[in-house]
Amino acid sequence: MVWQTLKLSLLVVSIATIVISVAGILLGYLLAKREFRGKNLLDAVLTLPMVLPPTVTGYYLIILLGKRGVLGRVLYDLTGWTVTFTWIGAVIAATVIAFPLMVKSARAAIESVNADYEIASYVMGRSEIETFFRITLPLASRGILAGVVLSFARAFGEFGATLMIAGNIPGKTQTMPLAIYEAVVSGEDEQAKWLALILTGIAVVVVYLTNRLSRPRRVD
Amino acid sequence: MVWQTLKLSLLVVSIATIVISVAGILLGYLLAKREFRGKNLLDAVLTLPMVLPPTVTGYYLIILLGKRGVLGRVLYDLTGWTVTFTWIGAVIAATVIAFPLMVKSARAAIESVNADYEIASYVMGRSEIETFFRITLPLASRGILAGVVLSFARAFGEFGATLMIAGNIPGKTQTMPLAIYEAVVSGEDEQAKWLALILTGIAVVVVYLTNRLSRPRRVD
Amino acid sequence: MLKARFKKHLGRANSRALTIDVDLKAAQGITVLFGASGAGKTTILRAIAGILAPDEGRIVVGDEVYFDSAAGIVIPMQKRKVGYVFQNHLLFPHMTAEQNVLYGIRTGVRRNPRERARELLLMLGIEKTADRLPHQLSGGEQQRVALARALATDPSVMLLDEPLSAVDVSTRSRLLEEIVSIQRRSRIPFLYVTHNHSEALRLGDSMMVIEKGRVCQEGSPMEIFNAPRTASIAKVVGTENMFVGRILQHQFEDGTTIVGVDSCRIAAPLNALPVDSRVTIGIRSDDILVSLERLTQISARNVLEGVIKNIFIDVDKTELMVSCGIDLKVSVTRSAVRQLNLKIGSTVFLLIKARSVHLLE
Amino acid sequence: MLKARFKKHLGRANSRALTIDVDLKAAQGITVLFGASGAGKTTILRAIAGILAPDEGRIVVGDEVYFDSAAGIVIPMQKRKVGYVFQNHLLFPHMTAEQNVLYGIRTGVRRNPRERARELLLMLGIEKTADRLPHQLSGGEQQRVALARALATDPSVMLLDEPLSAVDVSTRSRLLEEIVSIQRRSRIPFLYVTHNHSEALRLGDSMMVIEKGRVCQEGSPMEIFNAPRTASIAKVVGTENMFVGRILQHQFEDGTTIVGVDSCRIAAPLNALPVDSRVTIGIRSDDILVSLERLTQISARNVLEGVIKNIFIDVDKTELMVSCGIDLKVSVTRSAVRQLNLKIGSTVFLLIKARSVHLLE
Amino acid sequence: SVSNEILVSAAISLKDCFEEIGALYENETGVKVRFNLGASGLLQKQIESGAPVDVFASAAERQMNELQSRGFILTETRRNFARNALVLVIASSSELGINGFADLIRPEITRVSIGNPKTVPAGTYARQALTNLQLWDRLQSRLVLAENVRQVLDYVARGETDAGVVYASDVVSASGEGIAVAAYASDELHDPIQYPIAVVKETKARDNARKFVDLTLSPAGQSILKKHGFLSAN
Ligand SMILES: Nc1ncnc2c1ncn2[C@@H]1O[C@H](COP(=O)(O)OP(=O)(O)OP(=O)(O)O)[C@@H](O)[C@H]1O
Ligand SMILES: Nc1ncnc2c1ncn2[C@@H]1O[C@H](COP(=O)(O)OP(=O)(O)OP(=O)(O)O)[C@@H](O)[C@H]1O
Ligand SMILES: [Mg+2]
Ligand SMILES: [Mg+2]
Repeated sequence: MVWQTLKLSLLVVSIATIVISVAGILLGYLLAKREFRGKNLLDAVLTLPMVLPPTVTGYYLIILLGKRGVLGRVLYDLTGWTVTFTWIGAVIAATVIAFPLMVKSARAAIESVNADYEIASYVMGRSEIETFFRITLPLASRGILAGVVLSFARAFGEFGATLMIAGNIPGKTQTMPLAIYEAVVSGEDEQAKWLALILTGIAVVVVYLTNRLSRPRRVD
Repeated sequence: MVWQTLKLSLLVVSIATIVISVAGILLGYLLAKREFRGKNLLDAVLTLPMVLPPTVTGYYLIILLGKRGVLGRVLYDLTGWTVTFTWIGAVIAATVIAFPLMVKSARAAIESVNADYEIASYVMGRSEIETFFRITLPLASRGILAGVVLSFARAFGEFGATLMIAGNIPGKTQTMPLAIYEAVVSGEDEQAKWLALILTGIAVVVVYLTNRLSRPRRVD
Repeated sequence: MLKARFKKHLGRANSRALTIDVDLKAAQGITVLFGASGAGKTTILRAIAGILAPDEGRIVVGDEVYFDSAAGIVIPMQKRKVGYVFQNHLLFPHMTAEQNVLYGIRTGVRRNPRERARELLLMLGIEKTADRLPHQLSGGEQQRVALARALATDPSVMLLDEPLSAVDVSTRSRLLEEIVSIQRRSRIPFLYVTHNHSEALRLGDSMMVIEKGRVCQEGSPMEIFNAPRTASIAKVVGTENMFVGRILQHQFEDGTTIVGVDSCRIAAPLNALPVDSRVTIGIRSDDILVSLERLTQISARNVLEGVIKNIFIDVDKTELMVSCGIDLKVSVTRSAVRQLNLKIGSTVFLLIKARSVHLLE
Repeated sequence: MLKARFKKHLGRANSRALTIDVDLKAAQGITVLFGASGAGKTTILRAIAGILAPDEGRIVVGDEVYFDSAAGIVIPMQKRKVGYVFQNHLLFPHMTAEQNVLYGIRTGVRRNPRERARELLLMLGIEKTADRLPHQLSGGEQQRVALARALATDPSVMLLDEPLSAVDVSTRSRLLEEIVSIQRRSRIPFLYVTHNHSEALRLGDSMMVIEKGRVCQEGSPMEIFNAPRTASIAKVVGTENMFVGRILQHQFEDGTTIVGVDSCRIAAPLNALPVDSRVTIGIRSDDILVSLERLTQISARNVLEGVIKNIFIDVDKTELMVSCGIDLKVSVTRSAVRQLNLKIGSTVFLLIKARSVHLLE
Repeated sequence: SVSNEILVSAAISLKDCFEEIGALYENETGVKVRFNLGASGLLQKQIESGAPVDVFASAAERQMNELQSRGFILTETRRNFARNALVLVIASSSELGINGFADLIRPEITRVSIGNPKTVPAGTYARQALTNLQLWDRLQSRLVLAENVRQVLDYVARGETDAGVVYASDVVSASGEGIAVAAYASDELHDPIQYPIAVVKETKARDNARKFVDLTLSPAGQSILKKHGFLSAN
């Protein structure tokens, strides 16, 4: 049971982290480099999922994506499929909740890169995409990696919104944090401790490895 | 009532954000600049409050700080005062939950600063503290400000751990997210919507203003 | 062929730092941009590369229009084929020297880019630094990597902003030859910014002096160094003797104009300025000959008697300060000092051809 | 007084880039560090400033021990009173020019720091840039701000790493005088890194040539430029004529040693090397005199007949390439060219004093 | 707590009626009452950790039993002040024709939500009822466990689940929008749904706390509870 929960948690968090990283870096880049009206407002609005209690965010997600939701209805009418109570719902919830972390971190990291290097790359005839991957991203890597780690941690621990949209179907959509919460509230302290230990253990290992990864190559 | 809740929320989040910022920047600096055994492990462990469900974090906080807690007992024996069910408890909860955001962001931002500038400052006879405030901090300001904004948002929205340690006592320890939670759970949808609107409105304004603040002075 | 004619205001509207207003043509060959610090040389290069958009004007390289404010054309920098050695190098800090150079090689252009990169590093004498990151390189090594990277780009126009300012004389001398030979082979215009006379002379097929954002003199380097048109150009190019005087008389039969500077009468080439106008004249210290006797059978129009007040001994020239009513710097070889037994206090005669006296605007 | 004796290995253990191993003393006055790019000049300054800890050795300034590996003393850079003009400027990008200079002024030292900052900016001719951020400054302006900032620090030792490489000749000339006068007033040791001969000559009370991390020659700049001790020093300091030859005979009565280079016999100062040893000799182009007649009543030990193969005209010197068995570069003034009517193909006699022929190691 | 103020930790489902009873209490005694509302399990944990609570009102007996057995409440003050009934709810727009619990096993029914039996009292009772109806095992794959009753109602009202099991009082308080009661579970199917209340042992306002407990049991208190859909204690 624990194993299944863990497997699901890892699946959900892996996909969510990848989605968040890709989309977050992209959006962070646009916010850092492009000027458009309402840019800072957009940035501010993007942090909302952090401010609202996850349950409330989850509630809004249902309103949007549920079987009778604004988008969910269209999807259901077309395919007969709905995202609620599926592990994909858990991925969506985790993604939405942790996304602001990535966008903010990526934007700040990209804005901190000395633009002269990007200019030098352009002058050498390199496209914006190539410059982004070979110059901007490596030079912003510290901040971006911090964002990835934060998003990972947040997504890994997410359960309020997840619970709402993915439901708690034992063995199907129950993630680790949910299991821990359940154990704590129902007074199964031993179980809770064990689960928490596993969860934090995994998180610590992942974060630790990422940290090592981002350590500057020692040069003198 | 709403006004009081809001006032409390703002008080809690202000203090928490200040504490988080100061302590987080300091710790981020130490992690960035000092070498010591288990540094990256410490960094990893510090992200834990993000991974555990806030309620669980709150539960552990109570075990630590409650009247019968490891630390709380000492405090109680000495002063007859306990942190549970006080607004200070809410500050502690928000601080603990949002702290990792600041530490990670600050560490990454500080590590991204070209150390040559700090060296130049030292060579000019400036102390580490002076160099930190006048060189490192301004040059890392983007990433650090992103961390502050994220921490603010997270602290502002925090309710799981707060509920546990500070309780949900209207007019005393009930913050905005708790009020929203309460309204949602007890089916007061109208009330919930209004509260959510106020909460998000304030968050958007604060984040927006911070964004404007951190905008580079346009120079050509 | 590069044609650039544009205006650009720098600084805030209320406190203009500088207005660039140039019209320059650079043919195939090396065109030197010479000018004091802050004259606007880098800004001109940046506009050509597209890093900075002029307020108005037109920039054409070959038959490609890079910029045309009238036609609304602004080709982005990625599309301009410009090689650029930045004044502050701008080596990518996360790439080794070799990777930096490789990055300069346009994808698909070379069959074996690694070989080309190695070749360039070897040519510039920094092959040993190939695997080092920029912060592990010395200043001169960094500069050479930047040069290699720019040379790697196979551009339509090459912009070099003081590319050899940080290397030693002997390396510089070798690299100057390499730069010339690369230019000759590539047959594209090189714009070369420098503060160094001998670089200008050795490289420059032509030269432009930039002053306060404008091209204020154009010609071959030798021409300009010999005959700077204004006092400030003279200062920039280093004409040592400059005086303000008045036109005393025109000697039409002689083809000379006599200029009075303090108590001295100096013959200059004939000009059309009214008598009594104030003029500035410049005399290069190198154009003055020293003799111990008052020579008369000589073509030099000016023979001034004076006393040596000081002797400056420098590795590549020895300078005398001779007082003859006015103080003149005179450049001589050390052997001449020995042969003529020149000492402080010696009386000497200075011979200056009229043609060596330049009227400056 | 600065005394620095230390070793420092650069690069990874398995692929040493360079080992610095120096023992240098710099008295009050300006000591020039001269050397090819990559010789280790910057690294030496960094070690003195405390940016880099030597592997072993001892560094003392005045009576303060900055570093002593034996005694385990490592004074942190904050506590060393060092003024440093960094080769890459390192202006703080978030501070204006004036703020950068103000930052250099140690707190509490000056009564009116703002005035002092303005004064320095004015002295360096960049007062107008006071309110600009570094990225709004030209390369030369940035360099001058860096210089002003270092001068502002009131240090016990001043380290200047090519502080004038990016400014024009006329500004440089003025600033050299300022630097000298500041040094004279402050009475502290200045270590001045440069690649430029005339800077070295005009500033250097003494000079050290750095080669591969070692001090390979010490003396006054003039001494070293005139008599470089090894071929590689000669190359760095720019001795134009170098030949490999063999000792033919020692003429004890004359005080000369005859060196054979190809078919030429050249008289050099007497030395103790065995006959037939291979030696390298160097002759500065400036030390050769040109005559149209074969002079005999002259002190020069070497009179070589040759033909002018080429004439290079440069702004500050004209060089002849004369073939007389060996090819010699000869420096003459332009007036001499005119007076003697020197042309390619002319036959000339070169006069070289034995003392001007340097045996290089 | 200060002597003229008491703090009542109450299950969040009691919010509305306790606020009314609280107003009454303040009128009668002049003592201020504050509420700390949350899930019963969390409230229990708070009390165990020494939170300064005077009165605890739980939505289920289990939490009270645990506190009692560990000596955190004054046993003699413990009372059951209300009961509740379990109902099967469906969306009022539902066309599945669900009329009773037995209908839940019909193949077209795909999702049924109940409270998480481990954390939500209503869920615990729902499990008992379904088990007794021999439905629990067969419904396993259709169950969606919610974290609170409100969530069950949301699911049902928004059509995410075909039916749900909640308390009768919840349907009243939820302003009933979009919800219809399909069936009541008879009392024998589950343990009595009792709402216990007790004074916390560490209270410093034992008398005032006692008065609050008494008030909930008084006719005035009971009528307020009844108004909100609860059943009387006995
Ligand atoms: N963004 C800017 N805002 C205000 N002034 C500027 C800006 N950029 C350049 N300037 C000013 O314009 C002038 C010309 O700058 P530029 O960099 O073109 O000079 P330069 O000729 O390259 O000088 P140097 O030889 O010192 O590199 C300088 O005085 C500089 O301070
Ligand atoms: N951290 C390092 N790792 C490896 N090699 C290094 C490192 N730092 C410097 N070097 C090498 O040591 C040599 C000396 O460097 P240094 O910067 O002292 O030279 P320099 O004399 O100042 O040269 P320049 O005149 O070009 O500035 C160079 O070849 C450089 O590549
Ligand atoms: Mg420039
Ligand atoms: Mg250097």
